[in-house]
Amino acid sequence: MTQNNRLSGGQIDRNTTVNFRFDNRNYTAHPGDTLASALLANDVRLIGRSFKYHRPRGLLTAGSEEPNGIVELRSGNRQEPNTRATTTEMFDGLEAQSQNRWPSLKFDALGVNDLFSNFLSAGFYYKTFMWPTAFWEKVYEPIIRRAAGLGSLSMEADPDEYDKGFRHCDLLIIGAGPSGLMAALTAGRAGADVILADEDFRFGGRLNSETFSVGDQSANDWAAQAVAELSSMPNVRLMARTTVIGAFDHGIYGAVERTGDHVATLPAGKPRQILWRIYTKKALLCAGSTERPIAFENNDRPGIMMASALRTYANRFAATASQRVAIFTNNDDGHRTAADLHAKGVHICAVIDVRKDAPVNYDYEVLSGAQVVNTKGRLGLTFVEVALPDGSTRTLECGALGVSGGWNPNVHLTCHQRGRPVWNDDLAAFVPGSNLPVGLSVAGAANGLMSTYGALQSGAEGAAAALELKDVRPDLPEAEDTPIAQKPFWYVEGCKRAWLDQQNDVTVKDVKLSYQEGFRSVEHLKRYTTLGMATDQGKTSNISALAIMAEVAGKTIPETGTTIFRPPYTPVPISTFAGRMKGQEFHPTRLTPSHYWAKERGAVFVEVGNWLRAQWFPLPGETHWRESVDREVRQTRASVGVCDCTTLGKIDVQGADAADFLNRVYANGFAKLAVRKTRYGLMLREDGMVMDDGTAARLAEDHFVVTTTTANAVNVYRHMEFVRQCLFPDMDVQLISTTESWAQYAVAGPNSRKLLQKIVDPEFDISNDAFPFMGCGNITVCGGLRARLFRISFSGELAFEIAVPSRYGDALMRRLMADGEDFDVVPYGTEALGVMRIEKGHAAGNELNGTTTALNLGLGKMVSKKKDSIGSTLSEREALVEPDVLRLVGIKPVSPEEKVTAGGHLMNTAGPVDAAHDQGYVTSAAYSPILNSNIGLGLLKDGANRMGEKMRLVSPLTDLTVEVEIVSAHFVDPEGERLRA
Amino acid sequence: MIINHPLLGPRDSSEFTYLGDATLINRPDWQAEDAAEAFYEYGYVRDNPAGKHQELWFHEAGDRSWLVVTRDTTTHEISKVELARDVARARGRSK
Amino acid sequence: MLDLVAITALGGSEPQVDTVGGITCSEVPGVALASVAARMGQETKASKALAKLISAPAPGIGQHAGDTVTAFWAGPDQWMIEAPFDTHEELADQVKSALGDTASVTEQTDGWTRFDLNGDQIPAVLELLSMLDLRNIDAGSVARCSIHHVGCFVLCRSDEAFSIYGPRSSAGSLHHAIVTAMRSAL
Amino acid sequence: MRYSGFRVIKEALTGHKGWKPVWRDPEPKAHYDIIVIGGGGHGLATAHYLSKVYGHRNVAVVEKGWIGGGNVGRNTTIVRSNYMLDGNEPFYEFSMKLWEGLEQDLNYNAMMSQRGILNLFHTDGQRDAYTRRGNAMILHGADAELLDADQVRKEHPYLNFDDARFPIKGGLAQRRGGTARHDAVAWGFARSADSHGVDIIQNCEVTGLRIENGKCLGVETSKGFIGANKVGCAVAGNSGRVMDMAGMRLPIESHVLQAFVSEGLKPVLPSVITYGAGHFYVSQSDKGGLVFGGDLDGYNTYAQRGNLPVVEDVCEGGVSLMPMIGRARLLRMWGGVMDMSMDGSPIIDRTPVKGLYFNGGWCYGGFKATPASGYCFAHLLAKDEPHSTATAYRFDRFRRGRMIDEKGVGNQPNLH
Repeated sequence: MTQNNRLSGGQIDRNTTVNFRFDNRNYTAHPGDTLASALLANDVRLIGRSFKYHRPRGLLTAGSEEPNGIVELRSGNRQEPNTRATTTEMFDGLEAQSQNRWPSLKFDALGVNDLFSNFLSAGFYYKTFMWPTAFWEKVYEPIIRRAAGLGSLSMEADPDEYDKGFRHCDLLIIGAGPSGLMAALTAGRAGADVILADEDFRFGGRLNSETFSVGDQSANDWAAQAVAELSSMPNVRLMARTTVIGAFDHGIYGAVERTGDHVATLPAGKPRQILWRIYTKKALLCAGSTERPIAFENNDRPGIMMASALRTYANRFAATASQRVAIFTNNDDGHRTAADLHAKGVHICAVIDVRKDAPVNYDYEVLSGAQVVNTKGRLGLTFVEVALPDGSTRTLECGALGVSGGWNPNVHLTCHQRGRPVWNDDLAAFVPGSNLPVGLSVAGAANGLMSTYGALQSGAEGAAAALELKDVRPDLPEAEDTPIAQKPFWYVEGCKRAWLDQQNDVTVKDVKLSYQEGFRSVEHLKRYTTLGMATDQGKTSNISALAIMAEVAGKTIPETGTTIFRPPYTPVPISTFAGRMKGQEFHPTRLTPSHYWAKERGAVFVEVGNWLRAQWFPLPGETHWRESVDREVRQTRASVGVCDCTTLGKIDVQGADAADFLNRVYANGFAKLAVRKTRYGLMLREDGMVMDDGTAARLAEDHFVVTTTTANAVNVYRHMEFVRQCLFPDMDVQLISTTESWAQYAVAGPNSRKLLQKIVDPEFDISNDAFPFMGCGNITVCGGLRARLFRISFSGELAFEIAVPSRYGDALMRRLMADGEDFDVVPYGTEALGVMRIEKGHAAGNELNGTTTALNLGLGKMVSKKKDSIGSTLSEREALVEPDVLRLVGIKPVSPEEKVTAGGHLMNTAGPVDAAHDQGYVTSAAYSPILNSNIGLGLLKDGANRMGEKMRLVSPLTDLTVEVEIVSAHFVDPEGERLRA
Repeated sequence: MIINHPLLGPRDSSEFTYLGDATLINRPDWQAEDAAEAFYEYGYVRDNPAGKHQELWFHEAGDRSWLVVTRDTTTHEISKVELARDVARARGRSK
Repeated sequence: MLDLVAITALGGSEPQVDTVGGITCSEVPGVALASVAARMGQETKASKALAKLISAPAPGIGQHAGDTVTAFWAGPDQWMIEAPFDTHEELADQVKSALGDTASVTEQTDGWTRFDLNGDQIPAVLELLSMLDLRNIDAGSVARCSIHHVGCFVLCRSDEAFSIYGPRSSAGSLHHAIVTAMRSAL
Repeated sequence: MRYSGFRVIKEALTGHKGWKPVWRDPEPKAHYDIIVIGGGGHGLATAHYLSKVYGHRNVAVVEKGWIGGGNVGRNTTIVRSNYMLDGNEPFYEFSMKLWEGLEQDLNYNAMMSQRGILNLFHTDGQRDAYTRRGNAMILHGADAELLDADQVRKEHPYLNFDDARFPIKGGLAQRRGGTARHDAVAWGFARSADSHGVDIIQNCEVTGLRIENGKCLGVETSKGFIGANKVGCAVAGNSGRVMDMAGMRLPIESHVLQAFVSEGLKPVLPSVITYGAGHFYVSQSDKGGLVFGGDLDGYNTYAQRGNLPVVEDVCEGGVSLMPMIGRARLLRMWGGVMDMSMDGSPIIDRTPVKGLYFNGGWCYGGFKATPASGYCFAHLLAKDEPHSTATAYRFDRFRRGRMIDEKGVGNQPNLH
């Protein structure tokens, strides 16, 4: 294909030609093009289909406000739906497809919707599709869903990488048009730390689209020179291809930098986009303004575009939508487009100006006081029909129509903290209100200063004011400073199917119907008609719709309402917000000191919070996890097993008041705990529920080491700091988390002492007498390595926990395995740990579910009433101490092979099975290889008094009913003889 | 949001963990006559003002200080940041 | 004679070194750490004793100081002491005897893993990792921050030398984050 | 005016001239039997059931802005009754049944779509908790289904099964759960209430409650005093502000919950899905947008907007769970103010002030509760006693220790 609609000039690199494909056809373009400009240059006007009526759609704009020209970019797992062609930078090999059409863009079957549009008026779906009831999900909804939506996802994982970053500056300038560049020059020259960000790949904003001069240079040369000066300043950071998407609290702005969207293939390790959080002292919004359309009959045909967009395409990109162009305007700016196109050799059929006193001294025909009343051309504009002031009509043959209805300041970011813009009659537009985000000010066209000189001046002044610079009088170049000359004009009288929201197919008629049906607030209008809900968020349609609503209601526009904008300014890939935190990197992975050893042993790992823990250690030949776990339990209980319990939280509690402090945070007492002794500690929340449990070992009078459960380590530490700093600020107590410092292993089983004696240095006596149950102390192992030994047991066996500095953890585990060979030592994982604690009746995570009290868990007596401790008072509320509160019990099936299901509910053996007769539930279940039976723990109403009772365990969810017996939770060694051995 | 930490200066609020109303410092006396009612109020009832709110934040990813932040719940404007320990002492808390 | 062999936080027998562009990231296992928290009412005495230990005034908020034995600020009246592991494996005991009853001392050596970044353009890497205002960080600064959800200390020793301390168990994730950022930024 | 397919066709053929306003725009009367403060989903539903079921026609709903502008118009539209505790499940199942007949009851298509909801689990502990919950649902007469990982994969092959930090182990499905068109729910209730004589008074802000001798006599508003025998407050999100006018402090904090919608996409998600290892839940609207959300921002606020950290947190969860959504673009983010109660469950109760009734504390579960909340509040207002499914939703449950704490996180509202 040749570029038939390529004009002369422009800021494209004509020396290089690149190839691209659209709907499987090959085209050529030049660097500097966008996909949109390249398509126009290649005489492609039809680009997509609208959402509801599947009407043919072409480009409307040349910027990020584009509602129509959206495509599926790239292919395979990089397919990217709903991509605006107008902001897609051209690269060699670019591939794009039109979307929301079937079987093809030119012949779209659902184009039939357009024929029935009268039946598909605003909100019609709320009034029908209700009969028969079941048909909604089965019939109506699937049809609607298939027709709705726009582009498609590939359904494959996004293969690209994304980064997040953080930058800080004195002044963030948003937009690098005339006001932004001038602001950056002013601030940069004054030495301020400046970030200048613009969504475009070329700085300059409208300066790149205009033919007038700034100073003695062309506008875009001036812009280029300003950029060159800014680039040389070390205190100025220029961020092109960067959209500031939102203004958040306290001067934090979100910005998306598209680092890889303009290349065919990303270099390895480089991100496609970066989400920046920019921390600013001040920010200056220089986001310019957006031209708005005029609504008239059939104003949505491909080829009907914003006049300023035609000018941008011609001047910046050297492309035109057609060689025959007409302009429809209510203001002088429309004429500028005609003049520029004319100068580029495009035939101007006429300028249709609604003003009777339109300027007429041009080289082309001006139809004053005229209006476009209809258009023709199914897949692209062919004719426009113009009503002349004398009542006659005239038909103009043209391939493009530029429409200019005036300009709306881009106030979006000023609304992100729910500030409301205010109406300005001179502009007939909303300008930023007074309630701006703190630290943000506005300059240039975004603030209603529509001339180039006005923009330059307000940019300089805005920067100086934001930074409180004194005596700064930048030399402003001479520049265009024409006053605004326009007549507010929103839509052509008598039109019906005149589009406001071109993507969502909302017409003037829909706005009127919305009013007729009582949806008269702006929010009701938007929600009822879907106006402004499309991918462009109504950037070109909201104000016009509001104006029409105002007219129908007989009110002024400000009386009718305002419309505010929410972040993001333009849509952002979900991947960009996720950054690197996805897949395996979603959360950091915490590895235990024995991890690498366990991996060598072929351990199966399980996620416990962010930790990876060995779940079990399969041996060759074991085909089911139960075989491994049963073996680990049996061998531990028969001889000795070792388990990595490093993940338990460990907090160093020191200070003169350490014991007193623990007395407050634990329900049971610690004041009298002897040095070199350990005690179980029960921690309550202030509401009386059990928060956590663990042990506290007293290493010295003023030094404890407390453990927390793995899951609650962070919460418990935070809670203890709260108690220390906020409740008892004068206590002499210091808290340091030491979880990571020590590799800690449980060595459990009747031979645990014997095994440890092989590694504990001989000067330390760990016999039962010297180191009894609940003893603890500092020792050395393996020839002088400092270690801590605790005689505590979770399994119910004679057991110790031994801790060494983490770097030696791997070696210690290997040593325990080697030295333990004589005892047939077994490493055990979290499953066996779980089985043994259930056998022993220890409450753990499933029982400490945040709704259980000490009484529920059979630990009521531990809550000391002789002292002040967190949670003690509220644990006594009436419903928490009723006679039949849930109590922890053991559950045993009458037939041992029958399954016990955690989450099953307990019912009396007779009577109905329903919620009203629920007696409790099973919290944990396991197979006990010691008892050769399935067993469980549960919480049962009045459970302490129901030992021996037969009940039904029901789990209708898993289709299970089992007869069970209520027994003591202590299945193994209820007297605790083993652990004291 | 940015919390101007009294020791460390401005820090992003995402480094902090929020707890709630700074009345949580005013833990009742467990031996008082009306302790049950006082603890109920302390634990469960809040002013929840639309306006200035004194609240507790923990500098979890920072220096582990608890702070009392005075922040407007309608605008998010922060007017004061103090170390909670100082506030607790000023409210008469000790050991 | 100790007959156990230590491994590094990344699981190797030797520390890992990665170079991308002009920056090298090195795993540094040869450091001993102990934390110091002044006892209530002993804050002045503790900081004096600390000053003596590190032969420099106790570092203020966000600072580090010292020579062979160095200290950095970790919280109100709290510091972390660093020293070479080879000569100070039992650093906590040494610090405790220096500070006596003025402070609580806790061994932290293996609670943390350290990565040193050396080279130019380190800020370009760090701005992808942490929200620290790098403009305010110069030689002698230390700040706590979160790197990919891992709580870390970042120490600036010079424009071209930074140390990052992160929890030992998360060494792999932290290392991945750092090297990934180096590949992205450099 | 009755809506139907025939009516749509007839109007289309006659220029849509016959459509009438869906509700009147009345001036307030001097006195009503019952005034409901708050023209959101719950307030309008209350008015609907008061007028249609309980026969009260002399009722007004006063709304400070436009109806449906609060949380009913800014939520993620999920409907479900998958609760565990006795205090909750009968109420939410009652609500589900009302949803199932709502469109016929209202003659308004609220697009209730029983596409199903799937709560994924990733640990054995979660599986056990979901088993307990699923059993409770069935025992209460609701539906529940436990899926293993293979079954989940079969129904949702696009989820991350190959590269997940927290692998999916299964899920608890409620097939009757789904979504509804949130705005239409508000409009449908409003239209029905209006047609039964209820005055819906928009742009009428309550500025005070007139209370004399411990009795509420009516409301002071921006349109003057309006008297009433009974006043019901249904302004969740702003409960603190309104009840402060009666001098009441509540077991509630106001927090912001953000929600997000993507650009329109061809169908990708068959049902509602919640992630068990991150803060992320999602469904796809009939228009094709992915509607999703996550956790509260976490701080007390009455501002209907949030901040970036939560946006990132939610998207991290989303891309981790379903990596194929990564290239879809987030189109719009917004925030709603939630009444976060001290146990995560709501309150529908009398107050110490005679004639003043309270409905609030819905946390972020208010949308699904809309019909039953309205029904039960109407029952309370009409009969002065709680509806049988809402007996547990009392103020004094905290004092007595009868919390309804599904998550087990205790008296910290931002964790519920």
